[in-house]
Amino acid sequence: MAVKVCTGAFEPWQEIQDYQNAQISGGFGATTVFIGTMRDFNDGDDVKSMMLEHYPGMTEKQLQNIVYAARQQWSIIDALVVHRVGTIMPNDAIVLIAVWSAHRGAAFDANRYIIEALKTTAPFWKKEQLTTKQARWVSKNTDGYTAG
Amino acid sequence: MAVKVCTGAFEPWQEIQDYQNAQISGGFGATTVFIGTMRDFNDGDDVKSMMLEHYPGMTEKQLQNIVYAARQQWSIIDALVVHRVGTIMPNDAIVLIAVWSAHRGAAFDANRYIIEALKTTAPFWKKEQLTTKQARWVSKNTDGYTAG
Amino acid sequence: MTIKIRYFASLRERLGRSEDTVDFYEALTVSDVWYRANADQPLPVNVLASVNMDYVALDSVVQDDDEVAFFPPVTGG
Amino acid sequence: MTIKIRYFASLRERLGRSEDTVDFYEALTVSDVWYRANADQPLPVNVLASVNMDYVALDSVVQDDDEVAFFPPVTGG
Repeated sequence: MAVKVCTGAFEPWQEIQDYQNAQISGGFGATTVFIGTMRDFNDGDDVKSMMLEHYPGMTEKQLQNIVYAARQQWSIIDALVVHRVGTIMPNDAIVLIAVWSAHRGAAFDANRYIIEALKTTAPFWKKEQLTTKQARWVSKNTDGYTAG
Repeated sequence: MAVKVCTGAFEPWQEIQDYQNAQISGGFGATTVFIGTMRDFNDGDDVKSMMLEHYPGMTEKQLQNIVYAARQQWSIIDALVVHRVGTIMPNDAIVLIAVWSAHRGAAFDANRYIIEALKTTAPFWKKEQLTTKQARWVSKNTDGYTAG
Repeated sequence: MTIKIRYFASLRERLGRSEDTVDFYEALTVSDVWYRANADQPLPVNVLASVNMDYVALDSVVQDDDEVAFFPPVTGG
Repeated sequence: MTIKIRYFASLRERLGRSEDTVDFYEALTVSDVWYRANADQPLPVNVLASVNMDYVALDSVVQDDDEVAFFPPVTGG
């Protein structure tokens, strides 16, 4: 299990491949991945870049708590969580969650649990820089179960 | 949208990366991936290899129908389905499903729909070669929603 | 009129062949097609059938030149 | 006894500072800590609070050397 906070851009597929090669010796029948990517629009406005602030120390602690809680609820073999902070450009990966399990039910459910818990409890805050030069804090995350 | 049937081993993370680079110009905020991997045991027995038979032509047709049905139900930007046939060794990827969407709810739900529909309607059949020299057809797939 | 029949997986192995051809002059259902080719074998329990690569019910009627397939429950993914 | 306070994101920007230190000699709740540092500012609606990097209720009691943080709803992922 690993949680990582990155200050620079990361290549999500490469991160998963490297982690899997280094950490996981087999036994998994199912792997699920979620990647959140920055878009260049939000709430009807064009977004030029984003600043992601976090609470160093608490971030890692909360992410570890989330992964631990997922392990308590589902039978999973391993999990990787990577989250970007700092200045982020459109089309950059913001967050990566990968879950390895014997069976697909657990791999899907644990992955989705982790992203929902991250979005509600991990101390990250997004500030958008609009193309109009305005900057604004994102005020709340959408509900991932009902949002389209 | 693409569905592919592979007769040789494929590298799932590389497949996704290549497809994303070639086909998707942006606009997606969420990507989900499911990968099914061959394990070296099943139903309490050690499995040495597996032969995956399929119905050429019908396979592609059914996979396209499944992806089309997913697009009708969820707002997705693109989807890639890759499935292996022929002789498969433990730790080889069998199936890859990737879904790109604006929002994570659709990306998760469509991905899971596609794998469940594939497992119940795409004409593939697995025959396991056990380490005891015995060979046996897998008689049915497990339910992915309730199985652990 | 001619129907091509295909068999897959454990069913193909059990029958010992992967294809049959049936000639006919009257209306046949998918189930009738099975018995033309396998008079001595009951239709397997849980068998799935397709016509021209689409799933069909066993009582659907076939046409000249159709490709009918019979196979066990699928186990891909 | 000494408490370190940290502020994040829009709350940090609005207050114009990222940290405070509060000295005290009696039992204080997290909410009391806020008012020691921000006597003129009501606790923001929806504010979240942590003590030593764990989420806490606003009425939980702090200890010497604790790190208390206040921040708006999180928006990562």
